[in-house]
Amino acid sequence: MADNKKLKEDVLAISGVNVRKCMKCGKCSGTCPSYGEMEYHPHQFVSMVESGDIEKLMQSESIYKCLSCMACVERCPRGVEPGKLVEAIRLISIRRKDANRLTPDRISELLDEDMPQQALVTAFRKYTK
Amino acid sequence: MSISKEPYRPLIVAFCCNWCSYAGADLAGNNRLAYPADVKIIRVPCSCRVNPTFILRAFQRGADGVILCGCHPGDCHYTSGNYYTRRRMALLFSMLDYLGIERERTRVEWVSAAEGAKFAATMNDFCETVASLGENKRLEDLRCKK
Amino acid sequence: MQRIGVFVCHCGTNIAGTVDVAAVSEALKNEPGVVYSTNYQYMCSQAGQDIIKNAIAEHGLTGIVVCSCSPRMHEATFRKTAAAAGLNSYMVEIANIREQCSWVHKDMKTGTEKAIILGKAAVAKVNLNAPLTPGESPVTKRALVIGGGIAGIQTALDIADAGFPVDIVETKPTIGGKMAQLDKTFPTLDCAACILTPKMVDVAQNDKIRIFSYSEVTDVKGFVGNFDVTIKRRARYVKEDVCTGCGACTEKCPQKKIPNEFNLGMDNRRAIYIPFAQAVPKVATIDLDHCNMLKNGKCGVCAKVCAAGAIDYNAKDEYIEEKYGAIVAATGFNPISMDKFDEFAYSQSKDVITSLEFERLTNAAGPTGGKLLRPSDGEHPRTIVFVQCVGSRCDSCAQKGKEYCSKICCMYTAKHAMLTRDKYPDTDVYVFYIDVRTPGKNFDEFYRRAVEEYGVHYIKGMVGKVSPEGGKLMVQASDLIDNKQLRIEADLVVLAAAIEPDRSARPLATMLTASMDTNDFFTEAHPKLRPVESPTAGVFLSGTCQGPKDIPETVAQAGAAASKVIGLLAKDKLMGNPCVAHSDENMCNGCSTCENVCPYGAITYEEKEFRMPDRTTRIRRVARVNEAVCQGCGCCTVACMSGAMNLKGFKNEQILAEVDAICR
Amino acid sequence: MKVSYYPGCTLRNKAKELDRCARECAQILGFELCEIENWQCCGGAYTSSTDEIATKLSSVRALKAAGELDRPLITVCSACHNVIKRTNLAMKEEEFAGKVNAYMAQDADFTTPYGGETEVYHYLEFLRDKIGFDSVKEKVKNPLTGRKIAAYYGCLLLRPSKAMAFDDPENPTVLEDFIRALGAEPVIYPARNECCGGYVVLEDKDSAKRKSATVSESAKGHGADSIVTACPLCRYNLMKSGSELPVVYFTELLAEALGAKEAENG
Amino acid sequence: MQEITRDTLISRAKELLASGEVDRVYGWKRGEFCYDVTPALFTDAESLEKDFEWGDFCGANLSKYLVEETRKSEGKILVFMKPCDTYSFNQLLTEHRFDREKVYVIGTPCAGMLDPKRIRDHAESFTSVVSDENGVTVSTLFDGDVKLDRSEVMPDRCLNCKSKKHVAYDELFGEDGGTIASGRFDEVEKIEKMTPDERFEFWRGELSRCIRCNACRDVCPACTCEKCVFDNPNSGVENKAAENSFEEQMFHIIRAFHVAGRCTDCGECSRVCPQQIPLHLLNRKFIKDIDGFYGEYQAGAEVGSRAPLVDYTTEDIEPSDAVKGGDENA
Repeated sequence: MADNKKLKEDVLAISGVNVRKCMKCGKCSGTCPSYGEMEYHPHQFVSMVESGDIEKLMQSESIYKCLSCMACVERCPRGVEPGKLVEAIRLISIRRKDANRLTPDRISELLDEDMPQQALVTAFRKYTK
Repeated sequence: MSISKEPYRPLIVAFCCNWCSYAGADLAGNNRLAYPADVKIIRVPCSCRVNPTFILRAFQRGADGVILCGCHPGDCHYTSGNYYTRRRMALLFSMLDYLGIERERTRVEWVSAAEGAKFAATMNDFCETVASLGENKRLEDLRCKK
Repeated sequence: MQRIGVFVCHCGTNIAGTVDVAAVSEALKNEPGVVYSTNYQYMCSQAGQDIIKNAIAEHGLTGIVVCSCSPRMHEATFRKTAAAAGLNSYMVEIANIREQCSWVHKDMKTGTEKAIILGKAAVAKVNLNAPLTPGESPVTKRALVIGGGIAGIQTALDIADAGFPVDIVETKPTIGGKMAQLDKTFPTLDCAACILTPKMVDVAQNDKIRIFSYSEVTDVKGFVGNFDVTIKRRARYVKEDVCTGCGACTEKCPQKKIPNEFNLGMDNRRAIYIPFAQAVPKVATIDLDHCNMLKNGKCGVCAKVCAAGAIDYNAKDEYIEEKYGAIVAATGFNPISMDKFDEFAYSQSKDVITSLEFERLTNAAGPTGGKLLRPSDGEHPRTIVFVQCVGSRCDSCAQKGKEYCSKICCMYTAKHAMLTRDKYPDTDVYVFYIDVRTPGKNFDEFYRRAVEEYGVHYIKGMVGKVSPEGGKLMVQASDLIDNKQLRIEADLVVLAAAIEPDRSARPLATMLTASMDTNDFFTEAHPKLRPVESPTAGVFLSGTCQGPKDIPETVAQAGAAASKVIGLLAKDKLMGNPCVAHSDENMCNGCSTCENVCPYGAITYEEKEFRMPDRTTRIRRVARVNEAVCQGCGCCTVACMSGAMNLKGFKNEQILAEVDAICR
Repeated sequence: MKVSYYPGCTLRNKAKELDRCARECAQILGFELCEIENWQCCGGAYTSSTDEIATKLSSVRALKAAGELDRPLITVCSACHNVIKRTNLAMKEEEFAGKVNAYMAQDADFTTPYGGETEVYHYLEFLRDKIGFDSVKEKVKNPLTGRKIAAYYGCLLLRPSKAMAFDDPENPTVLEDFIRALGAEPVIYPARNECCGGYVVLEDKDSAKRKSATVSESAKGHGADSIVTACPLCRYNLMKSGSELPVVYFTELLAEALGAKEAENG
Repeated sequence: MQEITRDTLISRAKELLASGEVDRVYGWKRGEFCYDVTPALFTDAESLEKDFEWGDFCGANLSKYLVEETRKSEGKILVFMKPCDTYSFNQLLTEHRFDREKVYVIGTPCAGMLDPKRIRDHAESFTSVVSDENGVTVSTLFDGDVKLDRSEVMPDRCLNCKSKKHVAYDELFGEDGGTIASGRFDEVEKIEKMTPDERFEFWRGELSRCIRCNACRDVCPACTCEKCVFDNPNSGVENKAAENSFEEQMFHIIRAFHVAGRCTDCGECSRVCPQQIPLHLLNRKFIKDIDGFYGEYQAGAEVGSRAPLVDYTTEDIEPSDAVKGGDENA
């Protein structure tokens, strides 16, 4: 429980998001282009962070399905910015020891001829600490 | 000289216009927005009722800070009172500063009747600022101190 | 020396919870002038007031201090109490130990200390109080209603009904306002025009009511009972008293392609037009911006076809000045712009409309003759999606929309959905909602009927994006209950746009010196106890200019505002505020500095003869304050170098005494 | 007019055309892109977390370098632009800037702290606000008449709009106006501000393909004969979306219309 | 050009008296010493011949005396005014303090007055002073004649003269000058540039010398109140005892504030201060601020102008921004 509390504090601090502002309208989830691929949807990120249910989010593939497209951030009428929550939870997750999502040895299999460097550096920034 | 062990608390006199800022202070109360008890409010009909003499007198008698609150420019209940306040206090405060008196001890803030939160935040900030300056020594008249 | 009584109120635990009231009354006993000090549970109660009255009689009190809630709350109460006991009302001072003490401090010790100091300041002030008698001023028995929507209409009718003349100033060519644009009204579904237009006719026929349509207020001077108002009557280029409203001109005018604002631009009108069939006054108006004759002198068709000879191309704006005793603001609302919400594609598709546009689309007098047809292709929509809370309930940090709930959208959306299903049962209707808010008589029942009887699909969730695709509108939304993302192919999307005060309200408030909140709604004198009065005396509030409200509420408030106006106009004289400026002629320099800063022109000068100590006489110029005009701001008192000018009730000496008491 | 230029790493490799055309066209349009010395990769993505300093340093260094020359900083790649502009906004917050400057003080060449003073423009934004599309239009030699081009914004140019302050995030117009200035007809389609799938393509090709296919199909459905973009990754994703619609960089279009190639050749 | 001498003025005054145009003359009269010149009222030719003085020590600004004098009768008063005095004259007219019709103003030229204190710095025990374009010759009791440069012995207010232009007169002697871009704010700026502690010490040093003699107030042409707040027990600021420094600051702040926007910067306050407190630096601070905040304003430049403190614009500077200048550069 104490752990959960600390986790929640970290998520809130790292993201700078005030989850209490949420009025549970669901516009983020109405907006999200990756909704169908996510186990937990943007509005659930907000409510689960609020209730301290963060470990589940960290374990979920959902944090790697977010495209960081910022559409939820753009459209949230309450300025809650769910996308930043997802980012914070992903960061906390990959900052753990040996928890990097992406390791250099996997690169060669993922690359193809045309893929721009940009894809690589971005993925590293998002998936690796 | 006080030898009490209690931490120093400043004495703040706040002049509030009846229509906006006093109502804003009431709203802070309605919403239970806390600020230090150091602040003592004097109700005036309009910020333009505040004579520089009142401010100087407060300092003379030992106030550590004086804040003047009125309606936002353009929203004066009496149309233009706060515009005069703005000029008077701009000149007075500049003069006090010129005389070497800490400028942080005086302030004018526009607080509407809807801005309870701003009132409380302003008072918190002002108290903190004045408290960090410590006691008003430059302006007070020692004869008036018990 | 005064004999002062101090009365400390517990206000239940509101004060006593944080302030040791007994200690306060005890401490104040020793203040100069105090002869009696006590505390009681509720000073404002009858029993509490009796304690004060008895003490005044028993101890021969000449002044009282009540340590209680804000003077804005109960100063008037205690003044009346004092007066009832034979003490001058202005010998009462309030120490605000609730809003400005017990409610904002948590610690009993500091709370009590501060309460004592506030009490001391009030005692110090009362010691220098003097009995004051309010001056009197006459009342102009005529009211001005600004805004001719249902709020203004109802207020004007009620005032006129009591026998007082009323003028309505309306910026549009006709009265009627937003209600005239509505189709049906919730929750009874009677037609808006059927209940509004008879009232408009009543207004037109009432000989106590004058309508200044196509007009605006440009200046307000004076004060309660005695306002001087300048009204600009914009040139409509049609003589109002000659035009018969036959409409011949509006059919012959060659300028045909002007968006018709009454139908929100969904069809066109001519350059000379009558907004709608039941307009009041039913006279034509020429739109200066589009009339060829007015722009370049080439046309004149309307003058040729007007049998009555009502057209006057040389008309000019006119300014009229009128005196009023009371002014009612009834400036109404508008839906907000959808510019910042283009995820709903309002600017990208004609088939995304606002609810007010939907009203016109379903109105028999609307652009489609009441048939619900898509604006893009005139087809009957099979799937309609309603989106609620568009721009309402937005947090300020999102930097778009309004923070408040617009209040009427849940109900009108239920109405739209229900009517659509009723008339076109083959239509699928979805309503995306965050909450359905239906407090009001028969409101929730109405909403339930939409769901249960009419099969409207209410979905808790929000639309994320509307994409115009191949003549359809792809609506992507969330369903929070089913935890699904939906994609609905809709034909029509209706946005429940938030409402905001009309833009004319802000400059009007400045003219009236009436206060506004951060959303530009007029502030009421008291949110609960004086909801239809502005804090500015003589200015009253009717309808949505004070906050979002539906028609029944608006009409109720309009009537309430009227009753306040009638109460004011029924008086022959008004007791003024006795806390006015006063100049000591012996000290007055006659320098005119005070006159220069007085916002009311309350200060004049006279040459006065003074007897000098050596028995000679001198003539000096001295200031004189018109107490009926002075509003008591006190600006002059600071401008006055010699200190000749003082403010009764807030004298220099009194304020200095308060300062001293606080700093002691 | 000289402006500072931040090309970014992709423009050195896979997106050379984006860079080359940008430089050539600038010359024709009367401004010079002066590449910042020793620029470092922006990292490709802005990390919105409040506790990451290091990921912002390369952007701050670029911003500072431009600021010291008293020039605006121009980027062409949407991703670099997004990262640098958002970093610049973050640097206007005193607390954050304090931390970053404390970090930067370790740099050998550190002089004065940076507080977000440099103006950041996307190349398109610069054309619109500083050069003017009318002036661009005047310089067009080969108008792209008859072409129906779908503008693809994606996420990075527009969002978050508070930071990017680039265009209406839901109904942008800058690329369409750009296309019009070049003489072609812009195709307006609803998916133009949807995400292409972005960096997720590295891990989850299917997911990315679904997203990009939505975009290219929407563009095609609205009658486009090609798609224009400012982002190498968007271009890559759209090319892999299974659509035959050609995807070109906006600078390539510009170069074509201005006749930059001919100028070079002739 | 006719040279303006004492005789020129006296003969014109006599003419006006004789014609009945005026029945009194306000001028200056010599006291025991040459520098000991005071304002004086003359009603006949004889006393004019005897006592009327015009020269380097006629610094006293006569405008203030008109307030009281004009009330005494319906007759007209002749008054002599140097350029700077005319500003005070106009300011009093703006404030309706006397009837313009009752005054006949003769504008007199001014090359700058001399300051006895400064002369004493160069020449102790001086008996007489003669000045011309070439300088000042001071005769002393023990050291013979001392030749001095005029600028060495002018008071600050004349060194920083703001105007040689008469803004009010019925008759002008000599040629009129124009306004002068003086360095009168230099000293104010110097103080502004000090740290707050230095400023406080500077003013404590100056104001602690105040003996509260009220001379500054009594001579000030802007201080013409029927009853001064400092003499009024009900004003809350009445207090004559000089017991500590703040009391004096309070007096001087309030006094300066009362004349803010009305002070013409005539410098009389500093001239008469027996303790040599540079009181004009308080007034000039207000003038400088007013010019800076609200645009250049010269009190008395024209009759009927709206003083900055009885005027406003909706875009005025906020008090918090007003004190941002002259930062603590400690």
